[in-house]
Amino acid sequence: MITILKKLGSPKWFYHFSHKLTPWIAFFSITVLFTGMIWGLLFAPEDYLQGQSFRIFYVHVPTAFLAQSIYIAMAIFSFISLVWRIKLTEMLSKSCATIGISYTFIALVTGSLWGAPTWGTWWIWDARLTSMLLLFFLYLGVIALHSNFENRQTAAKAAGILAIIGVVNIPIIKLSVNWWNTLHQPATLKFTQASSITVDMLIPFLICFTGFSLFAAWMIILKTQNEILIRESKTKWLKEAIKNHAI
Amino acid sequence: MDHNRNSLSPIFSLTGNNLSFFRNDQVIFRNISFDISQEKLLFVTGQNGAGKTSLLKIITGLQRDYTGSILFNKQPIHSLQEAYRSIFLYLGHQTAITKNQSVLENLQFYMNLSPKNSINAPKSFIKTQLQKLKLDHLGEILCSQLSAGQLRRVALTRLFISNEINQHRLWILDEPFVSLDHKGFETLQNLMEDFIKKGNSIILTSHQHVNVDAPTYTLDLPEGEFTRV
Amino acid sequence: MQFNSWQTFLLMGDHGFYVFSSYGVALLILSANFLSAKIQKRKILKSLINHDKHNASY
Amino acid sequence: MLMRQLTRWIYLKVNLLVFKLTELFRVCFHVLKRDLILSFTQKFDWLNPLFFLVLFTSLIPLSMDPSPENLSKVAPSSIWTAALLSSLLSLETLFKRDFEDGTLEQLYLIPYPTSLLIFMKIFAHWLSSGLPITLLSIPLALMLFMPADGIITLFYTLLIGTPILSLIGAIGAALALNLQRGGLLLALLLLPLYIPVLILGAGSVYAAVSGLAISGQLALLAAMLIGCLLTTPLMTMASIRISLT
Repeated sequence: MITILKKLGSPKWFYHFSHKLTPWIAFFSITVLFTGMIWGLLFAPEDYLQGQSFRIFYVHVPTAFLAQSIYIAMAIFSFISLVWRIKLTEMLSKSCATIGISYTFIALVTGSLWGAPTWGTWWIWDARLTSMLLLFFLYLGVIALHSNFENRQTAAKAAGILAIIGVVNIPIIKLSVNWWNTLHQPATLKFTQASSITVDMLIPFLICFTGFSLFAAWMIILKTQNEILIRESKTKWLKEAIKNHAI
Repeated sequence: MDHNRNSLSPIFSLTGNNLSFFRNDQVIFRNISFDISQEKLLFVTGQNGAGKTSLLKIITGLQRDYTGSILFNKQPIHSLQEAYRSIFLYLGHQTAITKNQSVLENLQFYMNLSPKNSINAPKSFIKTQLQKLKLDHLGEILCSQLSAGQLRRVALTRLFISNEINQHRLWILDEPFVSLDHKGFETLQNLMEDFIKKGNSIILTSHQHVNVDAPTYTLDLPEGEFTRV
Repeated sequence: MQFNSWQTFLLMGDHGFYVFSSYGVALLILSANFLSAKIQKRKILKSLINHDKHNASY
Repeated sequence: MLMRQLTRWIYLKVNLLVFKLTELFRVCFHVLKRDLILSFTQKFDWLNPLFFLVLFTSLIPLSMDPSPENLSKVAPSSIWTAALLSSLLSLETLFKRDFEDGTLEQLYLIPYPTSLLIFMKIFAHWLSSGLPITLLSIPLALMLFMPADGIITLFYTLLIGTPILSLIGAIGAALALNLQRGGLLLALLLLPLYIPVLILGAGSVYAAVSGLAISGQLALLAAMLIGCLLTTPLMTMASIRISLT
């Protein structure tokens, strides 16, 4: 099994495969994302409790959810590359970091923008937003490790170990943040689940969700291709590809 | 001259087959193979950056990020774990001497860490070994006050100890002769001869020429021809 | 269409500022990601080609 | 006949096991002894975190109205944050010196399980930094007018919490070994991982002060400690190997 994994995981195969795939992913992610957003903005019904500001739901919740799953994917990639020493998964885990931290940042900003009209303040120490902030710090740690080593291999390994520890810590952080929230109960309106999601709200949400995930996949592929260009620059197949402009 | 043959099983073989090693995605060496058994000296040669130290670290098992395999008595070294690590002594570029402890404490510490340390009077025993490189007057002095050359010789005294109580079967030495005067060079060479005659072997990298009358092999990096001298 | 006129759409029940800025921030960061990936790729290719030319000339 | 053979075989096996264990125990004892002597002889290694602890906690009253009811409201969080930051500060000395002179590499090459030896080094580091912090935090809690049962819980939570901080910190310290400005990066890496310990620790003290039961939180902390005890030495071993090569 390992040999197939190694062959399948060769950067050369991945580069050519993803090179053919990118136009499709690009097209689909942009169209799906825009239909979702326009649907959410124009056609979805307003929420009886929060009015129009509920439309931020279609951006905040997908990005918050994807930020966490991208971190988990990054940890899985690092685990594979540390245990079976496959180079491709090392690069995949590095490229997950940038899109992951951008989604966390979007989730944080939209969270506070959504909260502002309902609470009157920009930031509230509520369980979900705080664990999102901590996820942001976890991402910062991984990116800092990736960029602080001269040797890219040791950098990827060190960041991989931190990603694995981080993923183990995410449930623990969620648990302790929830407990901390109940202990010092700050008086807030629990805004996320307050209003029930009707069907015609669910469809734009699902479209937005797929749009964001396709976009994330697209970014990860682009970033991995760049990483392959850097790390495989000495190999023959890459030199030929550059020569006859197949890049 | 009867050498007390090493109590461990006399025969041992250490083979590396088509080892290749990459650092920072650059090829350091590719498809290197070597095969040494007891009573042999392996001389690893090559310019700086040809991967000599990396090869030694691969043999010790510290560096695991390489392709190919290393077998000790026909068994991969990673499956042997502690059994393999009790066989060899590795002296790298760093002297591995703690600055805030005296010379005796340092050497005593390393003796305590090895399985074979049934020495009744450890202090006087270490003192006699220190004499061999003319360090016996430094026993109680803090290592932070020693010069680089003296520190090197304190590290090399561990070889004398290892030879005296047959601690190891294999020495893996990275540039052991650096900053040694002519007299020290001589004593170390005789020590190596004595060690090899006892049925052990040495893997060595050095820029100086070493003539030890024992079957020597050279492994030139990065091409990797393995020739018998 | 939820809004009868362009005017009410822009006002968005006086939550317009929050809704549009959150959508704007999201789009801004997504395009920043895309652009940085493209620029990085161009930079790498240029350095690779110069590197090869540099070697080739020896 | 078979019974006699069986008992002799068991006797041999037990004998070998005891011999191996005493040998392992001897090696661990020597590693522990050396580390403790080294860290206690260098004055500033184990005093630095304590100075930082005292300094940090005396900053709190200076930066606010020091009336007893205000201070006691803030006491648990400031003492726990101070303990967390000073244990972070003390991590620098954990592997750095041995890494630079090569002893760490030799520890990897002796024929005994490396993760156990690394656990011994972390234990020695906790004895020379975590324990003094826990003991010193009691007089500091008095200084901040913390009520009596709060102080007892503070002592318990710190007693269980500081080993967790040292254990998780060991992984960060191992990763940041060959970085020049490792200290700053260490804080960035470790603080998100320290947060559950901080929440549970300080939260339990607040719960105890307001009379709630704290056995649940202490059990959680203890569970985290046991989890770290089992996994961290292995992770530290892997990260040191990355830094060594």
